[in-house]
Amino acid sequence: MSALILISVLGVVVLYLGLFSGSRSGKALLAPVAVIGLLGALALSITKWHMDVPMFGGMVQFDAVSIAFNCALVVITMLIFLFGIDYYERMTDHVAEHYALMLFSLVGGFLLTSYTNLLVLFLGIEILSIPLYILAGGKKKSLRSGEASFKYFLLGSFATAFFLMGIALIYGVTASFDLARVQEYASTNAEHPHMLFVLGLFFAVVGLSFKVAAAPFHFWSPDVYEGAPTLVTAFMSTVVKTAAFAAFYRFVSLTALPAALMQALLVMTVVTLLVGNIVALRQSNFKRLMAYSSIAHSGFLLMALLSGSVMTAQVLFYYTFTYALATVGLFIILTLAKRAANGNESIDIFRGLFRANPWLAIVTMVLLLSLAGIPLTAGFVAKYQVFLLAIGAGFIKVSVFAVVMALVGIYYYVLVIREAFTPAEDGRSPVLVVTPLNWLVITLCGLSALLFGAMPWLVSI
Amino acid sequence: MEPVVSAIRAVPLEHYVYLSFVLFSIGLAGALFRRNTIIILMCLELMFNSVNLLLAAFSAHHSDPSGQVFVFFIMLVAAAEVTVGLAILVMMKRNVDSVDVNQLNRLKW
Amino acid sequence: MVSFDMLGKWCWLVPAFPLAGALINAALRRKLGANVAGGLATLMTALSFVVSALLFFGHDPAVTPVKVVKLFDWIRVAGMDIGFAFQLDALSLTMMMIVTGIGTLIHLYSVGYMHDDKRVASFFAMLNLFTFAMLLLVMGSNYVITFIGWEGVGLCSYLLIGFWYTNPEYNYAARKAFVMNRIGDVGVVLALCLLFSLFGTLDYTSIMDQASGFGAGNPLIVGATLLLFVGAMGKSAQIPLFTWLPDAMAGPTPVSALIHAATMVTAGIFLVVRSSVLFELAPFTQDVVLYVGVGTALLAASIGLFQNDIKKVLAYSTVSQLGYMFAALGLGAYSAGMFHVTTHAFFKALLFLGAGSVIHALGGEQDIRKMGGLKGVTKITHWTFLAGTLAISGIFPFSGFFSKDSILANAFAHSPVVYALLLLGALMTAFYMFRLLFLTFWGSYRGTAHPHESPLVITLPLMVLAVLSVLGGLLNLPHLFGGHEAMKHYLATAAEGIHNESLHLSASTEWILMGLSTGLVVLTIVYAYGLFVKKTTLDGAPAQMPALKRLIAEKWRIDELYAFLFEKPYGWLSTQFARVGEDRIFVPLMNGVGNLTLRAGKVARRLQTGNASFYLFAMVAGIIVFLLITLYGG
Amino acid sequence: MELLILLLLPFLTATLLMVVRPTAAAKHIALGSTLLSLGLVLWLWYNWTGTAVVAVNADWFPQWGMRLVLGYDGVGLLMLLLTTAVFPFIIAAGYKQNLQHPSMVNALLLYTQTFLLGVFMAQNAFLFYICYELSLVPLFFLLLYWGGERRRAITVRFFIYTLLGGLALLFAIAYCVVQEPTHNADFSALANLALSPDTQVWLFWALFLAFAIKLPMFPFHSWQPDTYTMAPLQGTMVLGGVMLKMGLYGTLKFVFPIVPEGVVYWRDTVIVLSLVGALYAGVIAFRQRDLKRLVAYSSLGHVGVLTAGLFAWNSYGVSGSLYQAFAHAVLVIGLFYIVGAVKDRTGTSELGAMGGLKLKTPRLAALFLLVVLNAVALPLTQSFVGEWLMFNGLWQRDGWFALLAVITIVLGAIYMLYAYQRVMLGPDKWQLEMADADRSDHLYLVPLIAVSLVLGIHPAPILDLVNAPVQQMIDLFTVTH
Amino acid sequence: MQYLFYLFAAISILSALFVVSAKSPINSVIALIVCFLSIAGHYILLNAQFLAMVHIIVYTGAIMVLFLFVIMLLNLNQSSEPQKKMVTRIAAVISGGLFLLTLLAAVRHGIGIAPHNATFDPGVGLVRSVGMSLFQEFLLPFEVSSVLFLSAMVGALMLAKKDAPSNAPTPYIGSPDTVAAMPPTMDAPDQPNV
Repeated sequence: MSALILISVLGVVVLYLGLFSGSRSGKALLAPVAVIGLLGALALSITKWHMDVPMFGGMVQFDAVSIAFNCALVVITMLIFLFGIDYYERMTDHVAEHYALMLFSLVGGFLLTSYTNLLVLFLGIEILSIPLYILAGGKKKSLRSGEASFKYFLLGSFATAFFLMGIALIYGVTASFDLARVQEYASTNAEHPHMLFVLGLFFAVVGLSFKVAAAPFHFWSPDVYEGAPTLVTAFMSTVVKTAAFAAFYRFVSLTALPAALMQALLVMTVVTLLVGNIVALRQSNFKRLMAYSSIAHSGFLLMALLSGSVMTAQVLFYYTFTYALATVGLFIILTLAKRAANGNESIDIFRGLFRANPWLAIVTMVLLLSLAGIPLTAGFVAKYQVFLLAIGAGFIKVSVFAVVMALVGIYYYVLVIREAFTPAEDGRSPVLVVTPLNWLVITLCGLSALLFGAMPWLVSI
Repeated sequence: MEPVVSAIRAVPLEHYVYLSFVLFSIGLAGALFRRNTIIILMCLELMFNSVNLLLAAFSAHHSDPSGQVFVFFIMLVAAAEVTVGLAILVMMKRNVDSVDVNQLNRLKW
Repeated sequence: MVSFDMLGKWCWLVPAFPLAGALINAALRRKLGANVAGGLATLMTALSFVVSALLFFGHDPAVTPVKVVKLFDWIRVAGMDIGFAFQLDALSLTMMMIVTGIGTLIHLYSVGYMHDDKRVASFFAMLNLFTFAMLLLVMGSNYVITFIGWEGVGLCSYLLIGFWYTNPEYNYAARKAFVMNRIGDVGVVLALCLLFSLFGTLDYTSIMDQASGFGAGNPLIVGATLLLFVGAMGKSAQIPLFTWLPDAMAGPTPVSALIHAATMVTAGIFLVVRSSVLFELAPFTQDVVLYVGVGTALLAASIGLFQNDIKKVLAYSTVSQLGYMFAALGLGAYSAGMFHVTTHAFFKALLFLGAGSVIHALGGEQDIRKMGGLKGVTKITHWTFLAGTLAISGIFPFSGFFSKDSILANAFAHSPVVYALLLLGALMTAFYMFRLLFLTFWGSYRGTAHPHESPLVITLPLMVLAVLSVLGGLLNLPHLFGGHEAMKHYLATAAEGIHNESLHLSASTEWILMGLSTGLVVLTIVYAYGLFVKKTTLDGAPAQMPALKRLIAEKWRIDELYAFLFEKPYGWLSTQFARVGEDRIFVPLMNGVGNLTLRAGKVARRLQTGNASFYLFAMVAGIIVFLLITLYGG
Repeated sequence: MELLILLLLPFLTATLLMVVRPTAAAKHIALGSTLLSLGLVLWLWYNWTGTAVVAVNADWFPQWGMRLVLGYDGVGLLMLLLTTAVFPFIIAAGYKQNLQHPSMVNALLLYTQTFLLGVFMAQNAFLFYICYELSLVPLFFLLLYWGGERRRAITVRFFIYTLLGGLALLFAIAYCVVQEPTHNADFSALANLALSPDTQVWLFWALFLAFAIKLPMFPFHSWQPDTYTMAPLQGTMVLGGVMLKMGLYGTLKFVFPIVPEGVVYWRDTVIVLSLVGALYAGVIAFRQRDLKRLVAYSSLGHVGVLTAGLFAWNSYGVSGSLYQAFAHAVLVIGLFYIVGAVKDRTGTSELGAMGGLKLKTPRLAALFLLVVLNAVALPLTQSFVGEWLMFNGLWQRDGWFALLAVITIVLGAIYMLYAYQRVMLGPDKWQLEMADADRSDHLYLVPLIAVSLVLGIHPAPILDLVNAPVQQMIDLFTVTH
Repeated sequence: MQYLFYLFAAISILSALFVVSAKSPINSVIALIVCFLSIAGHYILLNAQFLAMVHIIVYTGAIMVLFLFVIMLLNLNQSSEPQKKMVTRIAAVISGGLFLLTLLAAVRHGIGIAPHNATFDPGVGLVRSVGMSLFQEFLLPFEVSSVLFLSAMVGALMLAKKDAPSNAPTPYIGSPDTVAAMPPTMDAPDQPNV
């Protein structure tokens, strides 16, 4: 809780600092302050590890799972901020706002990991999203940025409407927003739940599925990922995704979903896997590619989510965290390559990377392999665990399908690797400027992908 | 207070539910229907309000205040969203001199 | 005289010597001069001949009918133990004598014959290697060891046929020989598998013991023997696998003499005699053997009638003689068969070497139409060749007479028809052999080269072989002539089949038969004399011949037939598999799946139209669908 | 301990090469390391008591069955021997053809060796899988950088196709681990989870697909010829020499113990497919225009018989198949080396353009011939022993299988001798001067030939090695029936 | 008295329909206001006076004014909004209708929900009870929503504020992705300044 407060305050502080950010020094101050604050938040969350009690009259409860997720969120945000120092070097105005907004949406993330009341869930989602609507439009002069922002906003609030409808119906049946009560109701009449209750759960799930970009509610994500500033995209595809899945998990685990709804969700999983992987095959723009790949990963995560095993939280946490680390690293590398390629975002800007900067190329390979799920990387262990859960839950056909889709996935990651390791035709390979800090962050991501792959128990609740 | 009670009890809950469903659907249809983004935003507001109505009805039905509190929060959020939405709209209008949804198709495939 | 048992332990020396020779010659093939290499090779063969001779004469079948000398375990897995062991008994010893004895002579001959060749050392290496392999074949104490030799001789024959490797046709002939042998080997391998699954072992001795347990006509035994015979067909050039042997004449003449006349081609007969027990149990197979043998004898002889290449004539005669031997085996007259093997080894080797001497004398000329009148120049060659010819034609008292006669006698005992056919074959043999003799040595010289007699190193083997082919008959002199069929009784100790032989013909019948055949043969010779000495009639190109004769002269067009039936289709099949199977089916299938997925991606990404209201549509649609699933699907 | 050293030696050497990037010394270093590991394995062999060894046995991530278990039984030792014996030759093959960035090439090769060794000493399904997949990665780069034309496409295709099998295997492993009460993925544990026959019948393919593709077995072979032809010589050697043995070994380790019922159900199908494939490949090889491609198809043919022999599932078939695995490795290395040697001299591997090379290079011709003899399974060469055993094994299963299998040796004779003739014999087609096989060529080929002959005459060492595990397999069958 | 409910219901539905169908944005805004007012009426019927007040203040007072303001500001009142294609419009109506149908189908058997508190407490909707539960039970959300507002405020300012032409490095040649108008289907990369 204190971590949450700290972060909110931190946001305000950063905003104030923003007043002086006209001067370079003021701007240079922002990220360090934010990072230090986040470190503090991290410390606070960890120290509160065992305060596993309902707070604020059953509004939130920081149990182990939520704490773990919170820590993950904070760590990832820190990495992004560390890169931000370099990223916002070129940007003049609203830098402070960017940091502040990310922090605010982090607050939303915290709520999502720890809510025990539908109202908090709702507020969490909104607090997470609204700053992102703005951040997506962060590059005000860029048409694509604006478009991304608007699409995100439009579709987002549309989904919110459904989500609210869902909550309203749940309330109508259970006469409460307290998940404990909801669960009680669900368990008491599990065999014949009230039609409106099912309806309500369904709409709520729709809202959440939108947040995790599950097909067919995924349409926003490719456009938004592509249009938004790269850093924001990184933030969205990592922090937001993690938080959203935490929320989803909490919702599913706290309100036992009826079988019929499970069925629908399984179908949704299959569709998500299909769309994500198949469409990603033909992407030339790397950011879009990452968007689709993240959709695909949502598919795998949904599989784990639905398995409803005792290990689900653990697996989800491992998967999202390692996925986030890999993604952050890749987006940073992308930004660097993009600069070198003068603003071009397509895959072939990686060509000749190995010549230009072997280490970077190798890290890229590791990260991509991790996303692809090749052994010894974290991504592999993650996928393997997902399969175990799915098979354990008896989704044999679905997991067979998932296996095939994983193969498809490997294909487009391998294509990028191939680019990175084929020398450029004219022999002139891009010149990447890598500041030590970036190098550090990237290396961290790469090593963690290997480390967590080799020692999975390091990332466990 | 008796008349009030009788009045509230007189109108069956179903009718409130139906009404809010209808409003919701109208809003939804409108959101799909129109190209003018402003009006789409209005339709969203309409959908929110249908939910509000539903919540209020339920809260009255259960005579439990939390429903109304929730409505209160929804209003807050709606206000915030509209603010942001309109801001985005303004920015958009400034960039591409239009508020037509179909003009927004640079990002695709 | 060292005792047999003691010496027996050293029997591995017999193959070891030639192997050593082969290795040395191969290793130092660039260093050694022609004479050194040849001398070495000959010496090695001679040494192994000496050892075999010691063994042979030291061997007393009454005391030790069979001696198995095991060297080491070869293939041993659970349930299968194949030892690397040699078996010394009458049969193997006899064959060893033939192989090493004639081998030595031919090596000696080659020293002279191959003197001027650049790769003489390699030649002798291969020749030694062949001797080694052949010895393994005859000495092996189980089928697998025999099979080693079996394949080894095939390899050497391949190498030696293609010895002059710059000539594509020779290479083709070599490959043809090897492949056809391989086809036969399929039969052998399968037979071995079957026998192993039947007996749980492949040792000759234990199979002999267990065989009695099977009733006559047992289908499995029949199958096994048939498969074995397939192998024999390949190796011994029987119908349908005989076409390689005439082509094999591409090799140097000594090779033809040693491999394709005296030894290797008789391996088939050896195998059958080795397995005589089994064949005894399979009457059906015996009939097959008989008829294939007779057929081959006639077919080959008929082709031999009109051949003009001196070596081709001899080649076809070899095929037909082999046919005779198989006929004998088919009749159950194994001893007769082996006897004919022996005598045939003598006179056919002699004839080939003679032919080689002639070719050598004429500087490489092989067409008999360009020869003639050589008996004036090459006296020794002529006389020895004459001896050989008489022997093969079966004139008393030459060796061929006895061997062929015993076969004919058995044939008559079996059925007069077979007898008649074989007799016809004999007459044809006499005809084409004398045609060959007359056209080559008699009459007047029709060629251009300057013939000269070959050196002693070449003629010496001729003389030795001539003596053998004259006196060879004594080895198995029948009772009629006061002999007591020594060879038969000797071999009977080794081969069950021979033991069971019984020929019931009254002496008078035998006299008549002999008289008949001899008389007819003489008549044929006279006819040939009239045809080729009085007025030397030479065949022109086959084109002008009458149809039937032309067909025969063109070898019944069997090569063309095979080419049409097998070679072309196989090539076609190969290309089609590559073109259709790979390029049209499998690879496209693999790529197709991938491309399909990619295309699906191309299509699916169109869904992302970029139009926000469409996204709204999609969401609503999705919601409705999932709602329906939730409400009614679950 | 030795196993860890064995595993680390190539890995560290490779990393060293990666970091230091020597150009001249690279191949020497690599060769040294491979020879060392060979020595190590020989030492293991020398100390081999006949009982399976488990050297390392540690928990890793046990809750999902990921444990570090290293060890080897007879078969494993054979495979280790094979790998370490073959790799010096693979490295040495690099001496002749100087590729760019030798340190990279050798490093990648050594990485491959590491993971291959890992595969053969892993006693935990999971560990096995990891090494199995990882061994692909270095190869991927080897092919991608140093391959022939169309390498970009073919490499990715090969990678994906192989991974298809890999993922199927992963799925199967996951399935088994879930079924296993203690979630233990050790082979020992998986061996005695008794799945229901129906399950085994479908699970068989999930398990076998990976190996069927790796081998490759007939309908899954289509990646192989292109890849072999395109790959750089050393890559091809790795693929044909060692990689495909993983398929054999994996089948032995996974398929038979875990789904015996499935094997019983499918074995005839597999045998028929493999044999059909063998014949198919044998026929195709005859008319191939490219020597390397011809050898690729010949390897395909051999592998077909190999697989069939394994699935005959009796002592002859299995031990024959394992023996043949070794023989095939030796053979393939030799053949590909000769292909390379010929290409170095003539600058092409087009059969059409060849002929009469023997006139220029008699020694090379002789060596080639000796290798060919092994290829056509002539008795007293290694291949014969294996083939002979397999034929018997197949005969025990069904005479017709044996017939099909035996026919392959005829086809082998046809295309091998044809290839030999086209390249070496006939009138001289090359007016240019070219060097005969020199000392290094002899140093390379003579040992291979010697091995093939010695083991052909005295196969006992290998056969005794695999005797016990094979017996276990057979017992497995008798238990099942 | 419950006839009032149906009256309000009719009003709200009609006005909602008008919102959707009106040509000019202004008209829709007006219609929406009417709709909201009728909803406020519903609140009052439900005895939720406080809610009704807040509703009128927030929506009619704030949000709708904001809408009007923006419309004026951006001068969007040209009634000539390019209509969508007939197909899409029909599709829109159909999908809306379908959605409604599915919802109604779900509740076609009526909704027998027992009231949570059997005895109806008329004080529920009054400021007192609402305030109580808001500041006791729902304190946290109340506090947290400040963050929401803060970010919304910051964001709105940041986006809507017209920046001084920034001294960012000029986009590389051929980057069409600037403020300059451009063909709508342009698929151009982003500015290099990030």
